[in-house]
Amino acid sequence: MSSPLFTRGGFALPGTTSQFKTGTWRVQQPIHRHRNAPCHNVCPAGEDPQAYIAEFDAGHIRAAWETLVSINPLPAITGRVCPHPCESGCNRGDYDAPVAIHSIERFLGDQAIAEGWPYPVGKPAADAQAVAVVGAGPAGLSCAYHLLRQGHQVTLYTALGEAGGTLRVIPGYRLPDSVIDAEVERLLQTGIDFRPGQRLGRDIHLDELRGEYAAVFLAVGTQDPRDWSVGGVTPRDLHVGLNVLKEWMAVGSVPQAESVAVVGGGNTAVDLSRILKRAGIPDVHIITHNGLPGPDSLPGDVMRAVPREIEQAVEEGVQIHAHRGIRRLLLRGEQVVGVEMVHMKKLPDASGQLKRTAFEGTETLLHVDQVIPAIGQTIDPAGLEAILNGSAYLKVDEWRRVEGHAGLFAGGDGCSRGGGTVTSAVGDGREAAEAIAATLRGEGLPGKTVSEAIAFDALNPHYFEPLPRNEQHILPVEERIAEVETEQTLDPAQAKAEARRCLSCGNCMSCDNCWTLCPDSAVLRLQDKGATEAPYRFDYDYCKGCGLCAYECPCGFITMKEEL
Amino acid sequence: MIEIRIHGRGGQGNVVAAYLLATAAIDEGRFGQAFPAFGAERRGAPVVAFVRIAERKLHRHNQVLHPAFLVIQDEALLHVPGVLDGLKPGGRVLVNSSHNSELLSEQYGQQFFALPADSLSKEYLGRPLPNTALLAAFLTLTEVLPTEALNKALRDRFRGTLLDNNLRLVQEVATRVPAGIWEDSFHATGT
Amino acid sequence: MTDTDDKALLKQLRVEQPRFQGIVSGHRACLGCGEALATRLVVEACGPDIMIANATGCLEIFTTPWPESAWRVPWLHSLFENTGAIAAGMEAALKAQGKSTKVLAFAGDGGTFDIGFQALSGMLERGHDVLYVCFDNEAYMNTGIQRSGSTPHAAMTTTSPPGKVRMGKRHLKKDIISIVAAHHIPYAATASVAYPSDIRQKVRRAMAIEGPTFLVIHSPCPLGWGHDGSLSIEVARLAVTSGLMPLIELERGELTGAMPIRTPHPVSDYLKLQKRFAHLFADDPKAREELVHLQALADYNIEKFALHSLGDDPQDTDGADTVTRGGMRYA
Amino acid sequence: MPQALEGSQAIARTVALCRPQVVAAYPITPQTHIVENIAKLVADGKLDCEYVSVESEFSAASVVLGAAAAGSRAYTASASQGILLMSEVLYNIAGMRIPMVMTCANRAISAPLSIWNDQQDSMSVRDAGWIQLYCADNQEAVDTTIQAYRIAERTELPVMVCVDGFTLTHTLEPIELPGQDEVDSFLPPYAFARALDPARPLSMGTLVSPDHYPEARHSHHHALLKAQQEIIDADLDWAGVSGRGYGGLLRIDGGDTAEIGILTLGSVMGTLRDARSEHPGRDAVKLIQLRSFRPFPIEALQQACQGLKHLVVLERALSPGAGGIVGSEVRAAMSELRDAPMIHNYAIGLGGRDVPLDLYQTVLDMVASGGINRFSILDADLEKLPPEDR
Repeated sequence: MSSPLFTRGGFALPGTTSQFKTGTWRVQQPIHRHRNAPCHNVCPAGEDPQAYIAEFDAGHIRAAWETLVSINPLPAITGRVCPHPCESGCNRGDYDAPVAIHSIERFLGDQAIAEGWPYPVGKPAADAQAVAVVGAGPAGLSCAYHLLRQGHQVTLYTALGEAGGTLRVIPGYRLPDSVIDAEVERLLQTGIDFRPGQRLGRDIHLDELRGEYAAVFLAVGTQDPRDWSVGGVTPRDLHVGLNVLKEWMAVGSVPQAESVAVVGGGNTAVDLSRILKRAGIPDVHIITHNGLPGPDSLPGDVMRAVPREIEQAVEEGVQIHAHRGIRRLLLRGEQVVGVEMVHMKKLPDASGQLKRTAFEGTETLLHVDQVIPAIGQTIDPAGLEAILNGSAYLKVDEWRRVEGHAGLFAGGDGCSRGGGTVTSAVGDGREAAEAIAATLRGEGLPGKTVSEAIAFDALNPHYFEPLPRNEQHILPVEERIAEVETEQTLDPAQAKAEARRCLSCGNCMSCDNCWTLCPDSAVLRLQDKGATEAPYRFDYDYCKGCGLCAYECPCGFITMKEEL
Repeated sequence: MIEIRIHGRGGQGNVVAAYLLATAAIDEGRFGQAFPAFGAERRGAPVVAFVRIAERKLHRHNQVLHPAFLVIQDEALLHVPGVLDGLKPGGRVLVNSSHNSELLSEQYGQQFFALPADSLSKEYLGRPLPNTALLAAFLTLTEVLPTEALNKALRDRFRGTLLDNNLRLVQEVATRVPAGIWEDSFHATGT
Repeated sequence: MTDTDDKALLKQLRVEQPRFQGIVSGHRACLGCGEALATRLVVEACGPDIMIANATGCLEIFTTPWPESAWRVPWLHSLFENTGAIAAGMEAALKAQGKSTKVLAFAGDGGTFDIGFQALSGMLERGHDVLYVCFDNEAYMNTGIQRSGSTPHAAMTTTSPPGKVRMGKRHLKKDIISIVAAHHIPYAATASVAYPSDIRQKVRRAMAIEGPTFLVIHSPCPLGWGHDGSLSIEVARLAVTSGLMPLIELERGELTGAMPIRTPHPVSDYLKLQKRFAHLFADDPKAREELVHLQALADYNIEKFALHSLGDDPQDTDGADTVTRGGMRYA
Repeated sequence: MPQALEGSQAIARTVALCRPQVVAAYPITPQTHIVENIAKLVADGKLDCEYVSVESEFSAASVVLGAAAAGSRAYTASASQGILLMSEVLYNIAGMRIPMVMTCANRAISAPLSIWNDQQDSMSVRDAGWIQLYCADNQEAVDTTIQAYRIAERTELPVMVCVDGFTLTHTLEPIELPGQDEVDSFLPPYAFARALDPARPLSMGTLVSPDHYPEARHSHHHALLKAQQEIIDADLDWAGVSGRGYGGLLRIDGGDTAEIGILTLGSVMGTLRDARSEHPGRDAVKLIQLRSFRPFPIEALQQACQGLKHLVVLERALSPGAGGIVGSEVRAAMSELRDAPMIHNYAIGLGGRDVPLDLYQTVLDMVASGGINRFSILDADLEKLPPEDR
């Protein structure tokens, strides 16, 4: 190489250091690495709230909804009824308060309803393989939709006269029928062959379905109340929770009483107790083994109802006796006049398993006219006898395959591995659809390993400002009557403001921080700034690998990788 | 060539006097050179300046060691050692003094001409600035240059009332001082 | 995409960056250099119609290894101690030529607080239309980390080493901003590389003023301060949030702005990240005393400039660097 | 028609005729009237330039550096301690090859403190890489200043015009000041090819590694050597305009018959010239005025000294512990001649000591007395020293 000619006085031409590649100095390199947000990892439906909130924050509402419904086709519904574990997982909880993900989800669902946005799914090919889905509750609907997205023809059966399944027994103050109708009907218009009034074991038969369809997904739910007694004693005139709810929703009546004890800590118990209050019963109690949700609760020892529902029930006057078990029914003849309760708690045993323990000497009496158990239901075995084989639920593996029955899949309530929530049912349906599609294509089943969610420590919270959480408007107690919806959808400004609170955990938020802070101008910005794709390139010709960008990335999206 | 040494005090316009004299010579088409004896003196201290007037260009830049004329702006300087040193034989001394020229000549053993330049300058300029009066007297006594040459040099340097007063002072001195009485000495001492 | 296509894309991208690139890649600054970053931010905010006089120092060395130069604006390095005068000469020349190009002077703390102080003072006094930017990394880094007038109290340098009887630098950091502001210039400010938007705002404010303006930017030196290059911003930020490096603005000598501190950090949070203060964490009463002393200096600043944020101010130490999705972090 | 002008005034007016755009100066002790006169010209609206009253000589040099680099014709003047204070900048200006002109009103260097004339100041920065031109009288200072701008701008080298302080700067003499049109015809507007300009943003003052530093020095050295022709041309061309020439690198009085040469720089030459012209044996003596000390005109000197038996070098500075500065260089230059003259080297007129007319005879006597006079301070009276310091 010839040596450059010396310039008079030693001047240099502009911008010529660019011929010197400082990238050779580097021993570690920054890379963009998408990491799961905790909200994503804990969502039973498999939603990635970070992804759709990013779209929304970037101003693309419809794209946000489409991202959302690419996983969960029922956001208006789950946005209302889901206990939102996403928010418990949200890293923003470590900063000020979690992002109100469920409110954003609901807002997007409602927006789609209002705008009539069609679901992002095409018609299946005429010769596509057909799959039958039995049951049109959240699991069935989700599975049918995702099968369609996978290119299959789908026939959706339900014993009921309309789609919705268990959604239809959620009281209207929480989930109005109009919302179910609006979301479910649009979903059914996507090309699902919907056949109502087809009861398994009566109108349709599993064997025939298995013969007719390439695969069958069972999402039959649970209808039979669990047996309930206290020391073998069952009161006469026993009303069962779910039935009381159904009756109220069908004809608007409830059992006559002055005081009622509802037994159970799930949503049915809470819904029922609030219905009883709305029906005019002055004195309504909930007795539950579990504790009220609180910061110190053990995960397995908390009432399963949605915390905000519990809170609202208390506001409405429902008295909750948490960590109480029923020792004895107080009877006058066969008529219940009260219960004897005892303090109890779940404590870890030697193996670490939580185990219920009652404490001697803590017994108290509660005088009530009625005791209504709301402790859950089991599967109706009609038409499934051959595969249940006496079991109370369908045994499935992690791909929702019914064990021992090729081509048969199941999800939602009534299965092993059931999450017991609408959202987990939606997730079951999607996972089953993916497994069915893979199986029918003759491919391997989808992987189930989930990468670890990014922790709060991996973010750089300095770049965020504390912002108040946008709460949905809740009706004052005196206005909470009958079926009027208790909580209102966020208005657009609130929803946008709430989306802005997202810390974009593990994903680029195009904030320009790396571009701004690189001392070597080795971060290049692309002209088109996407909302979800990082619009930056590392210029490894010059990057010296100092790691400043990684340390200062607010979202933990940049990591340093050792280079050899 | 004639060489002149001018003695004064800082602030009395000693260098200006030398410059005026050389300027007058140059304006007359002669060669003139003037320069101070360089010192770090402050106002009031005795200072010295030199003038050379010649018919052709001089290249030298040495100090004047043997002047033909001394111009002394302050009588008191006569008591400063060395003021009269180096005067050429037959050289003349013009001094700002109200004393009698003959008495001074007798006292110092040199030929003196005393001009009461302080009182004259007070009268015409409003303050004792003896240099213009002494230059006018020098030119009148020696006739080395016409006094008009001095007037021209003054016009180059001063403006307005100050100039007018100086010009009137030159005229006044020219009438008081005998013209040409030092012309001989100029020729006697010239090179 | 093929390798060639990718190279072509990169090449195009480098040219098309949506900001003014007055200083380009390939300069020889250390990893995580605060001064390189601060310089880029300043030049970016100025735009192309400028001319720079640069003092001797790291910046000069790492940007102009002949025959290369990182600069894309006219730039001249003369000596260590005359940057104010060089800039003054440039400004006088441009004025004589009737040009409006703005002259900038760049110098480190040594070239500003110490050896170049006289030229700076003269430039300020004569009212030259020059923006003088001091990149303050608190020691002579180019020559091997020797103590300067800007080195903070108790810091270790090669000429203020701690030992049995000494705890690093015995003297205080020179209050340059007050001295500069005492020249009654229209605008003088302190800034920190941890707050790029603040730097941009201050540069633009200064650029809009005809007359001498002064900006000192606290710029960590990973080598001289003994911290990892990835921590340069974190360290700079803690200097501000601890109160040791108050970000203030003075107009005609009067305090007109100060970035409030939302949550003052203890100075030890700042000090413990840097090896130059490691001796202060030894089990030694002198070390403990100096730690308390430094905390007292920070508290003094907080009190003197009333730096305590009243509520969450979007311009305070927590608000001023807030990012948003898709947000160009321009002021 | 010549005008009666003090040296400083004449130089100031000449500088103004060269249309400088930026002038910077500091009143170091001692300072001349040059910059005061320029300031007055600016104040009176007679010169349109930026006059920067800096806070030190160091900044004076720096301001003109910045100004010249930024595309303006620049000027400063200094002397003595001022030259030493700005010496770092002087090296810097020259190394960056920035053209400009400064006047050095030569004076002694402290300590002991002396405010009077000698040439120790400019001699101390002889290696700064500037062109140094020494003037014998004020007319030459005027003409050389104009030539200096053309030389500087054509060679991209700075030029120091050395004028004896007090001896010339404070002396009023008849001066022919050229007309503005004459100067304009000789000196085109300043156009510096490497001027700082946002439209062509060069970087100046870079770090040069050992790979190129020797080449940089070679280039600078040869630029000065080549500048000899520019100095000659400028003198000839300006003579064409003004009618006054100074011999280019050297000015020689006397012809080939001379056996004794006397070489000096600055105003001493004028005094010698008068002395020689008044001396009966003038044809035996040749006077050589070294106008250009840097570049040092070796060939021209060798030619001028051909045939001399003795060469007396008189200078107003010294390198203590070595001897004469100019003398050493002349001696080295003569060493290449086959019949080299014997060199006699004296310092004279240090710290303002008057250099009298009879110096001429004194040196002739010294030569006639035989023996080697390697170096001494000719006018030092050793009786004034305690015996142990003689």
